[in-house]
Amino acid sequence: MLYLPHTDEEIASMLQVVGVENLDNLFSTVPEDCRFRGDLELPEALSEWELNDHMASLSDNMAVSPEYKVFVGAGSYEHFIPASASYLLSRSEFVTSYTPYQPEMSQGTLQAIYEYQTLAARLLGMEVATASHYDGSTALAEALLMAIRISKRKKVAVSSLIHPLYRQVIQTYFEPTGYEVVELPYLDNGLTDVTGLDGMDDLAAVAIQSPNFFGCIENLQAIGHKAHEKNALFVASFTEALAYGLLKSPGSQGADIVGGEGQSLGIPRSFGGPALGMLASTRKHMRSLPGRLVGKTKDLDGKRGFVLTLATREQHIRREKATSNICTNNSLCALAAAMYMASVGGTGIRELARLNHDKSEYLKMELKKAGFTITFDSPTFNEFVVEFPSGFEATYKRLLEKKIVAGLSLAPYYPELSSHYLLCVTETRSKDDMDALIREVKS
Amino acid sequence: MLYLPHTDEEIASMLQVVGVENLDNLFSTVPEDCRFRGDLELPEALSEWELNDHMASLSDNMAVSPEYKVFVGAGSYEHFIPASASYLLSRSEFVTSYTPYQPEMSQGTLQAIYEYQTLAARLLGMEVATASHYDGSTALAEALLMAIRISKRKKVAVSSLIHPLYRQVIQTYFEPTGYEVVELPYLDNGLTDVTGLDGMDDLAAVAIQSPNFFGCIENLQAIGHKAHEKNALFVASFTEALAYGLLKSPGSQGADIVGGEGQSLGIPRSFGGPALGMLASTRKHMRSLPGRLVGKTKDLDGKRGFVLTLATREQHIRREKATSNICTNNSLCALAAAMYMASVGGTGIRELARLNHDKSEYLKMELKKAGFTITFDSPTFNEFVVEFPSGFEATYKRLLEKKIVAGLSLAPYYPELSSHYLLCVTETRSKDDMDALIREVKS
Amino acid sequence: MKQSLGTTGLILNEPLLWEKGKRGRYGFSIPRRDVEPCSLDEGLTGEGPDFPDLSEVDVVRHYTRLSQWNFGVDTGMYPLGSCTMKYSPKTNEKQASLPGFSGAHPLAPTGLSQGALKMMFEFGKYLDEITGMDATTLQPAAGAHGELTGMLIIYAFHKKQGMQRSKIIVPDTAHGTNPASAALCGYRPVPVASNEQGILSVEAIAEIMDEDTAGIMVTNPNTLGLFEENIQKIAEIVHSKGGLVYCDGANLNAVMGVVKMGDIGIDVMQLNLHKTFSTPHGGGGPGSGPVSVKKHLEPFLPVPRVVEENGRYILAEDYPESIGKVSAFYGAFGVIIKAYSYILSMGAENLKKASQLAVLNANYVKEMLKGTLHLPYDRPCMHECVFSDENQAAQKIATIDMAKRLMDYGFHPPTIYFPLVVHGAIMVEPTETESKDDIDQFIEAFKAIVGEAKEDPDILHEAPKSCKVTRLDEVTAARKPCLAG
Amino acid sequence: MKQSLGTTGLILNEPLLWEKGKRGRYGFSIPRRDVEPCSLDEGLTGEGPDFPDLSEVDVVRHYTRLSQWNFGVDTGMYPLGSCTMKYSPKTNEKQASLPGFSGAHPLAPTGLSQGALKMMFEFGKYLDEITGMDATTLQPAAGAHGELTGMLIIYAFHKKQGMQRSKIIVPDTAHGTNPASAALCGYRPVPVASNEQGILSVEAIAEIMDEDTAGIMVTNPNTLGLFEENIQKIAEIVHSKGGLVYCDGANLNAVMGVVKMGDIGIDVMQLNLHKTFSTPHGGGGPGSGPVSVKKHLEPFLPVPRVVEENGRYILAEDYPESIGKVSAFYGAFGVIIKAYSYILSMGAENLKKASQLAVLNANYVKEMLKGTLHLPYDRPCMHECVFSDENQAAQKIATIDMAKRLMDYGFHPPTIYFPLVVHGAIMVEPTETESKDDIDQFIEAFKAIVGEAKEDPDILHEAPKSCKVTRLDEVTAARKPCLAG
Ligand SMILES: Cc1ncc(COP(=O)(O)O)c(C=O)c1O
Ligand SMILES: Cc1ncc(COP(=O)(O)O)c(C=O)c1O
Repeated sequence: MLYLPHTDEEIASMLQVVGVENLDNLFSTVPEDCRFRGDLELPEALSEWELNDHMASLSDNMAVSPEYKVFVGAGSYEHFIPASASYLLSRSEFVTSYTPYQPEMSQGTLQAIYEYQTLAARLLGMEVATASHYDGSTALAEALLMAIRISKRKKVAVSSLIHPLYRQVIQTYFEPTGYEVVELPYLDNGLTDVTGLDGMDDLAAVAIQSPNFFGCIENLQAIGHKAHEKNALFVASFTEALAYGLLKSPGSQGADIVGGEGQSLGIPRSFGGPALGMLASTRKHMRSLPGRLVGKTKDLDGKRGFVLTLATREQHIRREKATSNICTNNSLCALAAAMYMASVGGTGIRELARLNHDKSEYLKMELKKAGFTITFDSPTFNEFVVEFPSGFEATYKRLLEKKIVAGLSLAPYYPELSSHYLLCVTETRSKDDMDALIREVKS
Repeated sequence: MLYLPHTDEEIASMLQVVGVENLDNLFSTVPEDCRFRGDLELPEALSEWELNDHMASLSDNMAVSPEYKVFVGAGSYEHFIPASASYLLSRSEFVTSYTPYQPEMSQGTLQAIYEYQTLAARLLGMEVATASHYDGSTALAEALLMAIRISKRKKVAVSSLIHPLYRQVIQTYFEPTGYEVVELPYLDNGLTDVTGLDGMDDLAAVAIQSPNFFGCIENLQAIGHKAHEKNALFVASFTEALAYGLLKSPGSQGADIVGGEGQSLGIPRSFGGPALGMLASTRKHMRSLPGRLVGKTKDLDGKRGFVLTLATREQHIRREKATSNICTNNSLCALAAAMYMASVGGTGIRELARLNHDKSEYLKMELKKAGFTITFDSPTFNEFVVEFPSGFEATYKRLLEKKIVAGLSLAPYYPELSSHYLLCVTETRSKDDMDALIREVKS
Repeated sequence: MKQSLGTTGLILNEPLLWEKGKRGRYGFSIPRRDVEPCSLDEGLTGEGPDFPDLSEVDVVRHYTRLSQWNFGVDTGMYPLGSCTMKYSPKTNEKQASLPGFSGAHPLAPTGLSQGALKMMFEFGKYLDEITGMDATTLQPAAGAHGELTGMLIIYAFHKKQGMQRSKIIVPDTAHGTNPASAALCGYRPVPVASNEQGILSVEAIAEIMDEDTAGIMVTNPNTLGLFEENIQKIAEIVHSKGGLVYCDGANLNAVMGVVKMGDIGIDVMQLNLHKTFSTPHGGGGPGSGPVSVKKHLEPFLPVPRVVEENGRYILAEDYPESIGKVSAFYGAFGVIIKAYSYILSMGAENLKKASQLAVLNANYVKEMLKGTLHLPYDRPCMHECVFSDENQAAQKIATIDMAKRLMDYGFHPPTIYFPLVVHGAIMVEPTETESKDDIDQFIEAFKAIVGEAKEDPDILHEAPKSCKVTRLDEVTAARKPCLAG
Repeated sequence: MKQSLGTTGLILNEPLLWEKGKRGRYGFSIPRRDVEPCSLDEGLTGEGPDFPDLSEVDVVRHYTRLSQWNFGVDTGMYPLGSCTMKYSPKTNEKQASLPGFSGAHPLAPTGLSQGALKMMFEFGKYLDEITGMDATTLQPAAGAHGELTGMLIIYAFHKKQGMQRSKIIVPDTAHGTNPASAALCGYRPVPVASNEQGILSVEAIAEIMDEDTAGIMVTNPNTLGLFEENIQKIAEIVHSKGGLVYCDGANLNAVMGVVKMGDIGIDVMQLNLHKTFSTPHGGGGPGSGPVSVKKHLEPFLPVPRVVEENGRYILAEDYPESIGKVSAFYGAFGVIIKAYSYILSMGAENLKKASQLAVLNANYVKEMLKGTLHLPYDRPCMHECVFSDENQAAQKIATIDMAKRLMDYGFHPPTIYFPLVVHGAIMVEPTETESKDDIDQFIEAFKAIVGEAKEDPDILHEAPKSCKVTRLDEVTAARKPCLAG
């Protein structure tokens, strides 16, 4: 067996040192009635080559881009990933190390994550970003819990245009806590209706996603003002990190905490995970942040180096009083994002974001021309909602046969929008792809 | 442009240092009538993403294993390559370095190639192996030239069962030299007929491939004796290096020089190249070897280290008097082979070679049972010749449509064997594949 | 002793990303623009982030150099206790990057994703079988996330029983994530001390278990590397008071095919795929922390669940008692592929053998080093063993000094100062993928270091000497945090 | 000066493969046996090779550790003159490993290999265009192999003319492969000295060119980094005597889109794809050395040739005057894919810009270092410049000392002691993929070293100090060769 290096002789000599007769006897401290004496019922071991065949057959049983033209975003975006980043990310010094508890032999990870934190903070316009969280939904849930800890209040107002699945996660996290979540409705223009805030008191936080689930760009600054007037923390969220290549950053609009998803930054969709929870705050709140943080320091010789820091917030020191239970986070995804941000650069991310915007505008315009209604008229980034005629399900299926996935039906998430679809266009969709979509939905 | 890091400002400041006005003026020493003043007519530059599409479409326009069941070897063999070896081979410290002229910062390549030389020598039963040559054909051609240099004779006897394409390369290399190549015919049993040697004089070398092009295992020892009786050097060749996991090595059978192809050792077929020319000799002849050699030595502190050595044989020192003109060789292919040999190990290579043999025997037996004639009755390793009925071309085409490549027609190489096919079965062909082949050729 | 494994060689300094680059360089191929530019309200657009502009070669060199300052399992032995730093087979990386997997959109119609759903369905079944539990969710993204999921399930269970409870028992040897996860769920962790044998006594549990206690979180084998021998009795007590038994399964690597947690009284547990099932640790994740439950807790599992219907796989949402969702989508799918590949490569027999060899390796280290280092619990251990620095106290050498010195010898240090019940703990988990040769080298190195502690303690105090940096000032880092450049 | 690029860090010692392992370990997954064992004549079977048995983790660590003792372009600047160590784009590696390419059998029916054949066909056309030649063979496996192929073509040409010639002119600045390739073809290389400007004078050629001389091998730009300004006149002379002009195109990186060799009198030339066209150097290959010829030499090109027929591609063998074959199959196909990808990524404009920037970089280095180092030919250079150690003679510092010391500063040394016409040559070829920042660091390092030469020459004599090994004893290595373990 490739992964078990012991030869029979080695086992024998080691058993002798240990002083037991055979491998089974190593488990003498396991009471007999705790022992499982059968054989696990698992498929017979495959050779590497059988595994290749088996996995290829599973993978071939998937219908994915580029063969399929998938016009779905909704929290998982198709963006190009440079071959250079994929190669670098495969280097086993990064892949096979663990949390850098021993900084002297982990400076590679540590500097890289410090750089990630910095670029993430710059992207979001914040002062401090954590090393990573599981995904956008848990980052946002933790952001809200953080706001509750800081404000010592127990109620949060959450836009109904935050990704519905994120709201479900928040719900799950909040269920046993006794904290309250109030949902803010949305307006006809596809933006959050924050007028209700006026009547709410004791809010720990107001949470808004921008671009929101409908792809519309929220007026963060105005909402931030409103939140601050209520002495609530302003929590911004996002699912499409690339948008900030073009849009004003949440930090510049007054966000106190930002929690969202970084998958767009060089991480493959991979059926939704692993992803990258991004969490950032102002420096003022840094000691309330959940999750790992890398800080800059010096070694005994005065040389620059990096370490995990502010550990007194964390579970391994503070146990039940920690700011979070997180331990293993999504470090390699953060590294992927850092490599991506380093590769696109300031100039590139702007061009790329513009291209996303312009392409999705093209589709929006063509759909309009073709007679479809764009549900909300607020400006969008690379996603928008369109209303298709009733009975569109059949067309949708026909399109699937033509290998086009014509967006995501909003019915399961917003029953009132039952014939509305959320469409996404990134740089990976060509004009030809869009023209084909238009042709097909028209026919 | 990703690969051109210069910004316009940098170009300007550098031009100033150099003292020329613009990039064009850098070429002031190129006479005007040597200048090309047009634009190269090449396709418009592709983005990385367009390149991906373009290359994928070319690659998709290939019919290859595992979709196709290819029963062709003939100098290019399908063997499994562990994912671990592919990963290790991609590490850029190996990939992006060059010939280790500066040993202190190239110990990785140097130790690895020293290990390759050692494992190659052990595989072939020789004392010394070179760092690599281009492919089996050039290794063999160089082996023959080496024999000519050593013996100071001008004629070599070459088995007609040496790979026909190798013999063409030898022919090409020998054409301007005035050296003579005599071909030894073959016997009904698929082995080389060496009786003609008795009448030949002044032979520099006798060259035999085993397993030969028909897959038959030659009696190297007997031929070696005969060669030595004639005071000729005995040169052994091979196209299927894996055979020596099971068969007696050429060295153990008296070979003085061995030149052949190492592609089977973990190198993808890749349409025939890059490949791995393996060349080995007795220690006695080591200073006559063409090509790079790595040797063990010590550093100033007595620590073990490795260097390129015996450079006085080489073109960069000896110029026209060198033992070869080779400079860049196929180092990364040698590294791949070393990784492969290290991975399969002594125990594994034997099992694997046996499996190749046994599988091809299975197909041979089943073909016999199905009424086909196995042309030669000498023992074979993983290739053999079968006679198909005349008119088999149509069946062959039908099989292609079923994604089966039923061997290689010998007609272009041995016109007298026009309805005979060379079939190869490695560990990558399953019993099911073979049963399907039998079913189809029968029907 | 033979030549030390650790030595020094040329590596390159490398500035921070933004200390490099020039405005206008490209490290990313901008896709061709095939649509007209289209303006966006100026009020919405910002400056764009202040990222440096680098070329592809800048980026490649940056990370190539950084990687060389790191040490991974592929570099050498990494006996970090409680972390199961086993070798991650390379074929698993290959499988995870298959285009059908890496390119899959989570919200595509399920008809387009049958391969992924089948894989997840089968993988859940495999985990059921290995744990002896009845159903598994793959949604939790790491061990601690699994713990939280487990706590939420326990909470939902008690809620359904009609009475919520306020406490949960957590042994003093527990990993920090256990009390933290319990607290996230509003439970007050009640500590319980392990006995002089390093395990939980039935009496201690009997004493504190009551009807306001939701249950117990046991790590089994525990973080001292010892099997909780009284687990069945403890489970009985907990169950008799209406509580549930949660098992932190992070240490499952010791007992695959040897103990089925479902058979010994466990109601709910998490597995750490990045430990037991060989997925790489990625410098601190991504991991994956599936949660397996017994039948009575199945209704509470997160949604959606993968269900088979006539040979097709669907994502079923209709579980009214479900706790809801703990991840936006279905968990760390890309990690799960690797664990799935691992199980298929190993099969039942090799999984069991892996556990046996993991335990053999740990006991071997324990026996070979127990004269050299103080061994607080001198009993047969499971997959790891815990020493302390007590023997070195006289030389004023602490665990940290030996740990740092191990680096110079070419080893990643063990986990140190955990579990908290052992003062100056040195927790060694070799894992089964270390050969006897490698372990012998480690033992030799440790003995040499203990020798140095006596003869030349300053070598240890000043260690490491071989790394790119010497010991780092963690105190200032925390006092005056600089978290971004 | 700022912090030096070079420093030291932890790396691991690693024994030779056969000093590791244990009989019975597996590092390879033995495929399932689905047929019966079948015996083979005992007289034919041997013992099997004496390879060590290693596990996958053994193998992975072995090569991971070894890799860390190496320095590549991805690590840092590698200004090895005459070798064009430019950055190799990562996308090219990806393309070459596409399954349709890596899994292609060379002797499969051509109908199954249209993608590969199309690629080769187009690539040949691109090279024709870049060189200004009429036809190209991709068969030669490296530059020297291309030279040999070119010599064979020249031989075949003269043979067809009815009269073979015995000599060929080879300038003293030529790479060693040139005379060696000529000699393999039976030609006697006739050396000719370059003039005081470092290039060939018309007179020198006129003097020696005669009708027993097959032609001339010119490297252009030559190995001093200088353009052979008289090339057209020289070609005229050679042609007038019935000779042919061979161009060693290894230095084409200087003149893409600037000079077409086919326009300036060249009859036949080789290109080094692993230099000009960015394919990685692989620690010494594989390379690829296509040969391009003018119309009159096309009949002699190796077979088979890829030919288009009604949109299908075939392998045509029917060229009776062909020299035959120089490789078993079609050359280094896997390397060619990378060069093809590179050309497609660059396009005409960027290829020309690459040459311009390569020349700019070299001239910049020349200007910046010429006060520091002696510059034998103080003229505008092409893609590389050649210094010598003359200025350091007083301090008894030789080229090798400065080269070794560069390692400590984190740079691969330039090519040294070549070309032979410059005593103590230091041949710097930065290539266009080095940014000004990187080059400035290199210049600074060189200046610092020249400073050290004056102040503390021993630092240089003892260099390198940062690498895994200090200077190696090459003399003993050659005297008592130990070539296998
Ligand atoms: C015993 C134990 N429990 C739980 C955890 C937490 O797992 P994770 O880091 O995946 O969240 C760990 C991780 O180190 C552990 O060792
Ligand atoms: C000028 C010149 N010609 C020819 C060659 C030989 O090319 P190769 O090493 O690919 O055989 C080289 C290689 O260094 C070279 O620099």
